[in-house]
Amino acid sequence: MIEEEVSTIISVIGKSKEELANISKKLHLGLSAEEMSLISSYFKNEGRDPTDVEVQAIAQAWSEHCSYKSSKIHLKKYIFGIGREKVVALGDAGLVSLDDDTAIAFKMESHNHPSAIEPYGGAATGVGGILRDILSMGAQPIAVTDFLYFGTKKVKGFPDPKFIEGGVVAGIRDYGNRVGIPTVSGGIVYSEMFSPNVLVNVGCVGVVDKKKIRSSAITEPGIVLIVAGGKTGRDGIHGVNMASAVIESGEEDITTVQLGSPITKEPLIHAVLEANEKNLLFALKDLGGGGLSSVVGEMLEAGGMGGKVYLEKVPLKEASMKPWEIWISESQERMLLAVKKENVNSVLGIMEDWDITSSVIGESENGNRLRIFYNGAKVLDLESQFMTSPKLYERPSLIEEKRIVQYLPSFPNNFAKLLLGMISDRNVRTREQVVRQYDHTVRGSTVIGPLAGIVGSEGPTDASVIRPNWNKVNGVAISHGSNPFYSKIDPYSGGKAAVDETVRNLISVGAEPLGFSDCLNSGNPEKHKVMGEFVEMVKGMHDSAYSLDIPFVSGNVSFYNEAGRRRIPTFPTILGVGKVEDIRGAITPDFKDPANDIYLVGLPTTDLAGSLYFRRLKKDGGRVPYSDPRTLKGRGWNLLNAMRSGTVNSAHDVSDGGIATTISEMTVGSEIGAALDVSALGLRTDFALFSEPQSSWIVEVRSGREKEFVKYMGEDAIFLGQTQQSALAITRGEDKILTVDIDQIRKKWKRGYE
Amino acid sequence: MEEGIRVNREVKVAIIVMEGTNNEEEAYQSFKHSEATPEIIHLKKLEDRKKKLSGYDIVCFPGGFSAGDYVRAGAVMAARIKSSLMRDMEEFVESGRPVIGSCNGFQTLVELGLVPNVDGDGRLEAALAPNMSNRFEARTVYLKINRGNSLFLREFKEGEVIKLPIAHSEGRFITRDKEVLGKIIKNRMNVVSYVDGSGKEAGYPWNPNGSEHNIAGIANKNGNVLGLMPHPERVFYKYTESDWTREINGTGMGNRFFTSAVQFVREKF
Amino acid sequence: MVKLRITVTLKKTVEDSEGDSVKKALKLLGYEGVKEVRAGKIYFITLVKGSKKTGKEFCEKLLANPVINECVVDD
Amino acid sequence: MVKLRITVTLKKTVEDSEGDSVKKALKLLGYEGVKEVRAGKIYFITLVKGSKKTGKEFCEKLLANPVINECVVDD
Ligand SMILES: Nc1ncnc2c1ncn2[C@@H]1O[C@H](COP(=O)(O)OP(=O)(O)O)[C@@H](O)[C@H]1O
Ligand SMILES: [Mg+2]
Repeated sequence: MIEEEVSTIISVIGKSKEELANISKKLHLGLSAEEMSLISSYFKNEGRDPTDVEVQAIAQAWSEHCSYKSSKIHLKKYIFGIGREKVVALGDAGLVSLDDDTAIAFKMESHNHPSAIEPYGGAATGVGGILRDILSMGAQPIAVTDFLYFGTKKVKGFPDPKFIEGGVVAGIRDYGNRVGIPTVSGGIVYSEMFSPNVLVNVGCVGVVDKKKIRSSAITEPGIVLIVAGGKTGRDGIHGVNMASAVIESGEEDITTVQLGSPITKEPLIHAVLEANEKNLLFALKDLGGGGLSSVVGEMLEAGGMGGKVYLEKVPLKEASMKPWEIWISESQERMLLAVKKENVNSVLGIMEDWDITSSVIGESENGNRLRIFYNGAKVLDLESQFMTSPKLYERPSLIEEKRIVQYLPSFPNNFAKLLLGMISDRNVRTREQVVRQYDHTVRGSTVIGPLAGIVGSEGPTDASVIRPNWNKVNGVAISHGSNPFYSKIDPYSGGKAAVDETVRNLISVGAEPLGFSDCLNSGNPEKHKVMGEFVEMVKGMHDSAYSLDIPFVSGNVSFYNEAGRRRIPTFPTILGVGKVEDIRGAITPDFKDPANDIYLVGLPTTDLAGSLYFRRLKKDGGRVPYSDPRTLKGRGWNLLNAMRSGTVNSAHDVSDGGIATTISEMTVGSEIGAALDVSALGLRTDFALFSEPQSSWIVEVRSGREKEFVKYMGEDAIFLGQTQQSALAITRGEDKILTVDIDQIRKKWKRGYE
Repeated sequence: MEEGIRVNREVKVAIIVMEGTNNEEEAYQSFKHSEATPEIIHLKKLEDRKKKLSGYDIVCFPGGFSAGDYVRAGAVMAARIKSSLMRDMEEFVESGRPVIGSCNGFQTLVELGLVPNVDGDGRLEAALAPNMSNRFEARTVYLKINRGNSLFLREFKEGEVIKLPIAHSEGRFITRDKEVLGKIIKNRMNVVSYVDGSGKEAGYPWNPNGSEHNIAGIANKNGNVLGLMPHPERVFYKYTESDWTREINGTGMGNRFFTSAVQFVREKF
Repeated sequence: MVKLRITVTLKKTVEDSEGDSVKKALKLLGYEGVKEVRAGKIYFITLVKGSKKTGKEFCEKLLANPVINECVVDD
Repeated sequence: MVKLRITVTLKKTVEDSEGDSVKKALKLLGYEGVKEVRAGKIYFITLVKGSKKTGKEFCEKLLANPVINECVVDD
């Protein structure tokens, strides 16, 4: 039976709720008294008390981070079922189809809590972790993405936001650049709402030959388990428990801090892909939250197997580690490979060739029990099913009815000044200080990166496009959508707006949207209001994605972003991927030639709540812009067809700051301005120019193709004017609204850079 | 865009990697699409004598962050080569066959003393220091081609201005002394220089790292070794140049570096 | 004129990939007896006036992150 | 057991962009009296056996490029 020398027996049988809660606290398990009671009665049935290895393992598996216990019911109801016929496979990352042979694997994940404590390491290991998720599917990573939310004011007891921003960006830069995967897309939002709760949402996209897709399920006995990559250390113990609780202050438990080692990961990617290419891997999974404990349990459970593991065979950083520490350590850069006996030597040989540490640690067995040994002593003996199925919660939720109060700003008297202010706004102006620190051309496949236009004066793009195969002409488009400002006012509409923006961005480059991944950021789910916001958000995401028939194939939930008694709004970051049939037809926003027609595809709105215009006026009022997925689908796919037929020169979707900033951004990467008359838009001029209508684009039409374009778009295209040399001039019939030089626009947009 | 047909003689390319080298994929594809036969070789295999450089026609040091660039970009890679296979490397260079290093590969060649090597004694004559901006710089730069006798630049016109991407944090080319710089210029070894859009020498960001004399790339005297900070292997096709949507016709700028070298081998060896 | 030397290293509990990579390289260069390498940054700062205390402030405000770093000021 | 401290800095003749940017950052934090900042790397190396001479070899073979660096070994 269980021997005591190597592991401690934790006495739980017959203990009161209070005593159980204390045990949870003392051992940093993060479990409720109720959950501890479940453990207690399980072991009562087994006729013995558990070891420390066992309770620690269960605590890992049952953490919010690993089990999604507060969100799963809602995700199942609203998110998981959509567009199923378009999903190629699901796992650590989700897959959609690029062409007959190739699938796209992608996923987004948050690394909010670690980054709040140690921005550099937190962000770096976030990138490391998301890369492993893609690798777990057998896919070659082709792009990294990062969506960042920074605070704007210092909160006592927490680091300065500037320090956090510097650390986060450096962490992503140093990790992404060193592993050699281009960081090509993302976003940055600055708002007081994120002081001190900085959010770091990272994504990764990969491609895989459909015949080489691997699952993580071990479905046969006698499959050998190999741990490969970094060694196992004390770093990162209890990370998942931390991500499942509110941070009390800026300084936290040191054992959870990790910096990551990209040069361990870089060859590991090659080696794992080589082994997969040679069909040597039966299954694989990355070691993330919960370490070996979660991964071994989940792989066996998924295939209906039991198994055994010998902990002394795990390569360690520190010899003195206790068995429970080895079992739950979250050390970075590790993969678990499940390999048929006859292939073990070949796999170990490939690891050796790439100078990577690897070791056989156990194997699968018939039955449903997982047994762990340490130097001959059994330290864990559990049904894997018990570990991997925690109690799910349908936490009470409260949906607040908000009264809509209208607000009508006084009519602006200087439109030029207003526009230039918006262009240089922190949330609009160039992100070059960040994106130019990220290598976005490595791998030599970046067709459209974060910046495009004349060399030396590039402007922003909407989505990036990667050509994954040099022998084909198709490409993968990658973009994001997120609007915490809308979400804060109305989580339902914010959820829809995020989907709308993601789709808009993909269509802007000429890509057909294929699938979404999401990072759901929120506060403490035990609060009824927070849970209410959460439910509203996923409903909004559902309603849009369902109408569009586009699946969410992966994602992650981050609750408890409530440090410093301040909480973030509940909102999603969405990562979208799309397909560009022929990269030679991909489209960028920079205006291409003078004297071309410019159209608005869409309609301005009178809903201005949460818009940049109102935010700059420090006003709130009315509703947030309304996104109708059917309109999006109709207009968007018509525009896509117009693009594919070659009628479009340039396109940019309308987002922060409305039509006026959108057009301004199109001048940045070119030497070309525009002369526009906005009378056709109706509405007050400020609403026409600065409202943020959903499902809308500004399009420069190719000369000679105007009629065709209009035929594709029908009434959805409103003629605004033409491109011209050097200045942006806007009139309303006879009235001059503004004239600004495009050099001045570029200067404002570049504010703070160079 | 189809893979090319193999003509005449097989041209074997050794692409040398270690942990952290990460531009080998685009280097591999660029050579492959130039009708050569590239092979990615881990430095360990050369150290262990499981592979020998003499079996190859071209040696390529790709970019990346070998050993994480932790000590100094390219330093660990160079130190390992020096301690175990410098003789082989020198013989390869002396044989006149092409050697190219871009970015981290350039840093490695400089640390090996293979470029500029104006005195021919292998003493270190140059270094690539941290960028003057003190940050990683990813951007497209304009470059002027001063062909000299570089075998990699045979397909360019003298004085031609081209565009290539850069992505590095240690690219500031510095020579040991004025004398070395003087000899580089006199021997026309500074074959690639940073310029602005009109082809004139200019400061940051046109010269993205503060290199002496705007030097972006340098050849050895003999012209068979080329080290450069920009990345020709990333723009083998037009469609990965950053401004291709404004200027759709033509072939990728990087293409010509590779075809030059592969053709050279076919003609001379 | 005050001259300060500020040394920033990773805490012992934090893994040092740079140090590890130097150690590996030295071993490959034939130095078998290298037991440990820890890497860090050093700043030589000249102040018109100030003291060790000023240096401590530099650590806190800019040069080090207390969660992972140790910062030593010498004058 | 031998403990070495190896300090690698840029030569005085080479512009130190990192040092300059630290100086700039300190000024932005309000420290007007910062005259100069030079940045460098420091390695703490533990050897089973060896001497300062071994450290000098590390400098030559790996840690410094004589064109731009100075390398000082202390024990
Ligand atoms: N943190 C970041 N990392 C990588 N790319 C980024 C980041 N922030 C912005 N980008 C990229 O820069 C471009 C412009 O960004 P932005 O102006 O925020 O776009 P949009 O308004 O369409 O959301 C986009 O291609 C975006 O993906
Ligand atoms: Mg956009």
